[in-house]
Amino acid sequence: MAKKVQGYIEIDKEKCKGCELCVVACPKDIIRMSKDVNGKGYHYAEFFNPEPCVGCADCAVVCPDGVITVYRARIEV
Amino acid sequence: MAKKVQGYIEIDKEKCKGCELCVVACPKDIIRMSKDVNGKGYHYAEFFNPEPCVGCADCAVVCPDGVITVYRARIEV
Amino acid sequence: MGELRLMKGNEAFAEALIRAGADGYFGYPITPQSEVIEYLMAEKPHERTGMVVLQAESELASINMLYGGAGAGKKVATSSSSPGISLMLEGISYMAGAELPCVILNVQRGGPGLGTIQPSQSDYFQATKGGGHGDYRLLVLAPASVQEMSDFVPLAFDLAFKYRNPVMILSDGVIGQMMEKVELFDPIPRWTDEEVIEKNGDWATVGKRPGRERNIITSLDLDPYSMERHNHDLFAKYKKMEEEEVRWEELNTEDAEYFIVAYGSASRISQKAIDLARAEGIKVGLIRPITLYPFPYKVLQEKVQKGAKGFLTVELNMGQMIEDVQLAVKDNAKVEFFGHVGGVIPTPEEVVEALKTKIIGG
Amino acid sequence: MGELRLMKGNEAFAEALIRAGADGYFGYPITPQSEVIEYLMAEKPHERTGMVVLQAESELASINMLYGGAGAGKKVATSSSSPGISLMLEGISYMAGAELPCVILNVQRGGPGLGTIQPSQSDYFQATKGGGHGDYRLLVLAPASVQEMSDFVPLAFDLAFKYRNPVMILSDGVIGQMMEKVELFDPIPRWTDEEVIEKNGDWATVGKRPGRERNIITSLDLDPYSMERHNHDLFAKYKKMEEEEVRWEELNTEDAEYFIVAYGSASRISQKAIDLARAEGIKVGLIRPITLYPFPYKVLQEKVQKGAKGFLTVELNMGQMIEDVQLAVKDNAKVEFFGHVGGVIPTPEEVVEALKTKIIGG
Amino acid sequence: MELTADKIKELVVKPENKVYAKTPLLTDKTLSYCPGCGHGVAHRILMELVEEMGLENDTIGIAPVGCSVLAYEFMNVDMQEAAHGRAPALATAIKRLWPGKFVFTYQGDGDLAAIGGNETLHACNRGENITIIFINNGIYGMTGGQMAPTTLPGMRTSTSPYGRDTHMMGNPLKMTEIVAMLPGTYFVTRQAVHTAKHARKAKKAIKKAIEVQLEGKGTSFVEIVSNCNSGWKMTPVKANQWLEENMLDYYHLGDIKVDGKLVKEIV
Amino acid sequence: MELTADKIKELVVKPENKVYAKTPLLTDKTLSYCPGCGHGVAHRILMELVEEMGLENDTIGIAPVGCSVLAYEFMNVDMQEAAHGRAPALATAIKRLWPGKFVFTYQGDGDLAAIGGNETLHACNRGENITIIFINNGIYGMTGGQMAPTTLPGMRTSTSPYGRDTHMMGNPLKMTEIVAMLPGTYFVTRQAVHTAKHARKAKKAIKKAIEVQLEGKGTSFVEIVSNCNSGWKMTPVKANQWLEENMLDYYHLGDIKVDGKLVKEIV
Amino acid sequence: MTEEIIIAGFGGQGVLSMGKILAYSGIMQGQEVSWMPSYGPEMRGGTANVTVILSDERISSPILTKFDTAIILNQQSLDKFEKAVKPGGILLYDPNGITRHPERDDINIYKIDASHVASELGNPKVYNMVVLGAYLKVNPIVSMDNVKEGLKKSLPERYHHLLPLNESAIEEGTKHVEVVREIK
Amino acid sequence: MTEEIIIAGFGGQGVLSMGKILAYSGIMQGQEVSWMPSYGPEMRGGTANVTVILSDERISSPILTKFDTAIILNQQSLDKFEKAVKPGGILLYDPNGITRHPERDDINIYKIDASHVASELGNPKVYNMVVLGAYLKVNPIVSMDNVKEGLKKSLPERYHHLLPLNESAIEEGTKHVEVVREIK
Ligand SMILES: Cc1ncc(C[n+]2csc(CCOP(=O)(O)OP(=O)(O)O)c2C)c(N)n1
Ligand SMILES: Cc1ncc(C[n+]2csc(CCOP(=O)(O)OP(=O)(O)O)c2C)c(N)n1
Ligand code: SF4
Ligand code: SF4
Ligand code: SF4
Ligand code: SF4
Ligand code: SF4
Ligand code: SF4
Ligand SMILES: [Mg+2]
Ligand SMILES: [Mg+2]
Repeated sequence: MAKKVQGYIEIDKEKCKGCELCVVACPKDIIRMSKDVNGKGYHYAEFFNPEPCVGCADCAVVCPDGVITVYRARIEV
Repeated sequence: MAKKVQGYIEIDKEKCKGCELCVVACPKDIIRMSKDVNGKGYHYAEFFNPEPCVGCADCAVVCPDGVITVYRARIEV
Repeated sequence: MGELRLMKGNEAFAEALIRAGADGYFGYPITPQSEVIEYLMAEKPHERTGMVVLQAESELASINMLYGGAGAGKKVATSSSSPGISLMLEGISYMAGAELPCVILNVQRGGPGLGTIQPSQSDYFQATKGGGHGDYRLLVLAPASVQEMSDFVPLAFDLAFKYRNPVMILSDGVIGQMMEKVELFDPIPRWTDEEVIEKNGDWATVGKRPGRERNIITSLDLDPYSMERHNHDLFAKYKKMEEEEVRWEELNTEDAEYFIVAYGSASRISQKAIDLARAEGIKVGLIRPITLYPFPYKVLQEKVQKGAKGFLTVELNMGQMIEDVQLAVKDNAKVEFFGHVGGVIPTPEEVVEALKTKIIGG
Repeated sequence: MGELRLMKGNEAFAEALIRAGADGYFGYPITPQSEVIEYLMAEKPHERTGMVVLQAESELASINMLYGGAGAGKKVATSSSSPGISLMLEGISYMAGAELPCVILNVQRGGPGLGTIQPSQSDYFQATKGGGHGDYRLLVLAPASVQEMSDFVPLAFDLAFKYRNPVMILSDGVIGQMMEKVELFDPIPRWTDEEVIEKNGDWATVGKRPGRERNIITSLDLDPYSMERHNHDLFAKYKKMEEEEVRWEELNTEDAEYFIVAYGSASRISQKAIDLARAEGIKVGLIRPITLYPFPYKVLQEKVQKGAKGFLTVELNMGQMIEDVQLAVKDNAKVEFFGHVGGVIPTPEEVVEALKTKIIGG
Repeated sequence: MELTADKIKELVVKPENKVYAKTPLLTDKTLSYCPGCGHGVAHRILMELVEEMGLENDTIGIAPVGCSVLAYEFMNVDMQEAAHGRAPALATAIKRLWPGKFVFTYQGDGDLAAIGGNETLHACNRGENITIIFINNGIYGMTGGQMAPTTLPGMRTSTSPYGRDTHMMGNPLKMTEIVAMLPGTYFVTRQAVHTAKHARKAKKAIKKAIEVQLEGKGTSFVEIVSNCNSGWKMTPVKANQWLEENMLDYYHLGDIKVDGKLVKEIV
Repeated sequence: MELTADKIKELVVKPENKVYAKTPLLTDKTLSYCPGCGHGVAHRILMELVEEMGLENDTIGIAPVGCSVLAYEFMNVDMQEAAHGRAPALATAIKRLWPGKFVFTYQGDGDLAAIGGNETLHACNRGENITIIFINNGIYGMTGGQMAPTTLPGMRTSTSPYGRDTHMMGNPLKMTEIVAMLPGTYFVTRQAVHTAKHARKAKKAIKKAIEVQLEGKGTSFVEIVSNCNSGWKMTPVKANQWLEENMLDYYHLGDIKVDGKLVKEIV
Repeated sequence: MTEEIIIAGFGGQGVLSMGKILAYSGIMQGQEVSWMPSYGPEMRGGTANVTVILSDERISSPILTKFDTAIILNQQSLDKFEKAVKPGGILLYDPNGITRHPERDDINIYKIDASHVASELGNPKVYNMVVLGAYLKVNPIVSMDNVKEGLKKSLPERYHHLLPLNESAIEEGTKHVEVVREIK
Repeated sequence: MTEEIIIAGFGGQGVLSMGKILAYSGIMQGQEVSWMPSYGPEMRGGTANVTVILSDERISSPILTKFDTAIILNQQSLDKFEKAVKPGGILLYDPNGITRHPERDDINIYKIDASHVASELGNPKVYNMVVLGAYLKVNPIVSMDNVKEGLKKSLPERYHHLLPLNESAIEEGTKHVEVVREIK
């Protein structure tokens, strides 16, 4: 059983303004914009594929609205 | 009979403010300050020895109040 | 009939500047009047008429650009909103002192301080009593429609040059931001340089001319006696304005017992209030000062003499023009104030209510 | 009895700043008040009390330094003369809006514009009606002696902090430049940082404290309704000032039929005029407003009720305070104006003459 | 074992694994900025540092007039809102009266370089011991996208609708280079926040700027080249690309003055 | 033949031999300046050039607030008197509205570098086609000798009675170097007028500045390091010596920018 | 005749330009008009509304509290302005995203699913024209000719190639408006 | 008792400090005092004058047009202030550079050749002290002790070594004043 650095992000969808900067920032291309809109009328960011996430926090660092929380752990696979 | 460049200056004594800058500026040391005062209460500049004057106008150029008029001519001596 | 357009008050002012033959506009953006410079820039007035439009680095620079341009005999204007106008006051005082013509538009917003960007009429004192230092007066015009935002521009230039005095157009966020139908006046050609010299060459710095002394533009005079004479000359000019330039409008006043005194956007709201009140049988009319300085004191006094029972001033502030109304009416009729501030707009219904409780019932 | 000194009004003000425990002075030189900063710099207040004295790059910077310092809970002051005060008006409006305490000295000179550097009282409107934009008021104190240039400093700070409002000391070139005997008050220690936190820590930006929300100093409110509430709060404060802070002095008024209303240097000249007039048997007294805002309307109204026959306002301007006198007296007695401008000082004899021709005879 | 999304979440999302979250020194109010605006990133970096450096109770910040006029609603420290352009004057007095506090201004390019040019120049020249954070987005964002002193040549704005004509309106003003010339400044740098890499670098730079102030060395000045996607009329993503391709050509990133010494040609 | 003074006078003092006299473009009013003040020389040089270049009827000048506030009483051309520090704003508008005129400002160091710093910076940055004559005497002469931004370190003035403390009040501000950095300026130079040699050189420089404007190249800027003997509390002669020995060490004379190119290290 | 109208919705929905076209149409038929937006930073991403008045007489207050017509394009605006319609007046709304529908029974209520219609037209940008068409159907205060003139006047020349598209969107709007409740 | 005095001359003659010493002397004997200069740029090289009032009562106007005493140190000031002396008052002047001497016959006129006296004392800077001495001789409104106290107070500490010099200049002044015309 190998160890792996696994990341995970949570996006506060109601606070997201749909700017797409996190989408561009993610080196793993695992964020996309939703089809739906949130209460403010924005298509929000969705974390659609956790597996490749390395928890680098690039997405969170570029998010102007600070709506992304990042977790990282070494897990066994 | 030789030719010589001869200068001469006129100082408007009533307009002179007695700053002495012309005295310092003259390369020939032929300006001095008067003992008397003019109508404004200043010791004014006096052109006391025309002979060495070369009409270089240095005195006039440094005079802040523009009270010096300079003449120059080639004369026979 | 001139061209009809639907325009914002700010745009109408800008278009009118070009058409009035203004030579220069200098300004710094501020809400709610940035459309003025935006409109001008988009219109390329330099190509249309040769007019210079420059975005200054600040309001201080703007007003002092006006000073320079006006001192050189040209038709110049600026516009701003309340905080920006405060920054111009030293310069305005200089222009009044040096007797320079110019047009200054203040599209008022709420204060004090940064306040709000919503409409307001809180700069009445500043405009009419001379917010800057020293004894001086501005001629102050208060437009109440987009049409007047346009029409007052050539008028303001005429008055400015007639009296060699800054003229302020004291507008507000409602009048600046709303669109109405406006009939544009036909363009007045810009003065050629030769015309400027002919008209203003006896006082303006248009370059020394052979055969005349140099011209000097200054507000300085270190001799108290001649400075005092200068001030008296200025006040003789103001006196003449007080005699000749008072402008106002009356609506429904023929049979009126009560009067609402209001200008600019407040007068528009009051007009509606008068409709509502008249529907209830209240005999109320509107007196709308068009010139805030000179103020139509006499008009009010005439109403008093004819038996007016009361005056309600309606303002978008905490009560400023009311002092001028009181100075006119004195103890001879009731004078009360109603208004809102901070960008809250009084409703016609509230005005009627105030009329009833403060003037009629009170 | 405190220490006796012969001092210029400007110097007395400066010394009083140090003694009143001021934390900071920020100013830009201008005649006729540059002695204030010169005196301070020579006194090394940083060594005497720890007070900060800084020559700013401009009046704009000065007033905004005051904003910062006052917003941080400290006792701050500036001084200038008319054109410099005009430049401060945006900042003053901001301070009034953000409810910041401070002391501003205006040693008035003649205007408009660069005008003259001679004494004047032409900034009365500006000081009392709010020369800056928006609805606000300054508490305005008018010293008439060097002693008051000193005494009004601690008073001004007290009022400024009591109401969290800028206080203006409206002086003029005569009071600023003349020397008189002055009894200096005993030094009041500067507040320690702990005291500042204790006294002002609930509103000032003294650094967030564990257990309280952050403090914010601002004059902005984008919500019209809360902005309106803020304006009403401000005016409630002004109303309180009008009730509690009116200050004035009366001289020879017990039996007076006529009144001269004058403040600052004009009141000094008027005092002499009253001596002269009384010598001729004219029953005239002096009402000297000490607070120009709030203005002693009631005092004048009481005189009217007791049968006053006339009021002569004497001002070093073209007639400004007279409007406040008229607002008080209305039609109930004669109100006339006498004054000089541009640095010309009215003589006591002229004042007597004006009293005779305009009020008594007229 | 296959790692489903849910499984990963279960394994990873635990308090002890949290590596990045919004600092409590940003309030819960929704930022008033447009989607994708660089102001938000700059706010966050700054407040993270105030938190990390333990300055929460010893900070006094100054908001400008500009889009960030409401910075005081978001930065959870004691704040003052200055008149347009005057933040350095406020900061001057505050720092001199409270020398123990960390005092910063946060200003836009219109605020700092247009109307407030003189206050900037003189505070820096006096070497006021303050930190200036200067958000250069080449435009007046708040008032609707008018030309700023920093607007690029040819760039369209609402007051240069046909592009900035340098002949009529001058060239972009590099205030940062100017203040770097003054003996009063000790640390001057130009940064950006449009990518994670840049944002991390910018954070380091601001940290240094704060340290310079805490050490009492003089003025520290951090320009942040940022986007105003609304004013530029682009999507946020496009705006950041445009920034990279156009703004940075004119506004070179990097330290300009370190330890009181110029480290870069400024003319 | 012995040349007596009278004989020389008789021989030499004839109209055709006049080589130097006050230009008629200076009025007959006695200058309001203190004896020995450099303002007088600067006035004269400037007006001589206006005369020599045939610009008498095509010149509009701006006086500042400072000792030279009354320049309009002395310079016999159309003149405006600006509010303190704002001369460049006036000049901007005048030149744009009368592009055919020669427009200059004449300003002191308090006026140009303290209160008017922003107007100077922005007019130069826009490259206004004007000429700025900047009299740097290191002090506020007119108001009684207060410290200016240009006051030398340690120099005593009425507001730095114990000497300028650069720690509290900053270092002397070199506005001339700053404007030289801006693309808008085309010719920037620093001169002096305390000796005949310097004055003649300064005249050449101002001539060039005027030509630059006539050719429409952008802003020309001439600093003149001058004395304020009253403010410095020295005799005029001593003041000029002090200038030479102290001011010029800090304010190096010579051209800084020629034909739009820097010709000297400015930092 | 005087018609006092409020149009209210989100920032991007074209509320202001719809009002402008309406006002211009009024001018085209010789009426007095006024158009008064709420302005300010809250417009950024937030709500936008505009009061439009068309009248045969001089218009007094451009700012009103009661309206003959309210055209409502989001929930927030519905909450705010439903009560501001004068009895007997008109409320036209877009039901998209509306969770609490209008409840008054003393006014005429209509709805228009404009985003649907607009996307069927292949251009979401003509959304506001669809709404305008719907309104003119239920309250033809300006003739279609004058609307077309108004549209032309209010669009800059360089967009005049878009006129047909906009005109057909207006036509579509007239076809898709639904009556919710009519009291007349 | 109230004494209203004008002192007028050139900028460099020490007019202002002479007034200041007089005023301080008044304070030393418990009086009210005021000192009001003309100020402004005309002071630069031009004329300077100061109005000094000493009184047992509160002083009203610090600026006056009529004076009990005029102390005049140049022609310009003589021309301006001779007429401003109240009948029966005092005019003291320095005849140096005076071409038109005072002519009034309803006032007391004295003169003091102060520059001469001062240069005899070896210090032209005490010129104004000589004048002061002369004035106090003809009108001893303050005692010599109080003048010395006043002098001390008005000189900064670092100049206190000059006190004896100044005091003796005052003494000399008392000795050299000449009566031109006395009407009493
Ligand atoms: C005295 C004054 N003038 C003008 C304004 C209007 N105004 C507000 S913000 C601003 C410009 C803001 O631009 P910038 O500083 O670049 O900030 P940004 O919005 O781009 O972040 C202006 C001109 C004002 N509030 N006060
Ligand atoms: C707004 C304003 N602030 C201050 C002043 C006072 N003031 C007049 S001249 C001057 C400084 C002049 O110094 P500088 O520009 O160096 O000229 P100099 O007299 O040395 O030639 C000052 C501060 C003023 N007139 N206006
Ligand atoms: S933490 Fe890194 S890898 Fe994971 S989603 Fe964010 S940017 Fe992508
Ligand atoms: S960067 Fe933030 S606000 Fe922008 S889309 Fe991603 S989560 Fe939403
Ligand atoms: S012209 Fe030359 S030589 Fe003659 S006096 Fe003047 S400086 Fe001396
Ligand atoms: S330089 Fe001129 S003012 Fe000075 S002493 Fe000589 S002549 Fe007189
Ligand atoms: S307008 Fe520009 S600077 Fe302002 S918040 Fe929007 S994107 Fe940011
Ligand atoms: S004060 Fe100084 S600058 Fe002014 S005139 Fe006198 S010497 Fe010249
Ligand atoms: Mg910006
Ligand atoms: Mg100077």
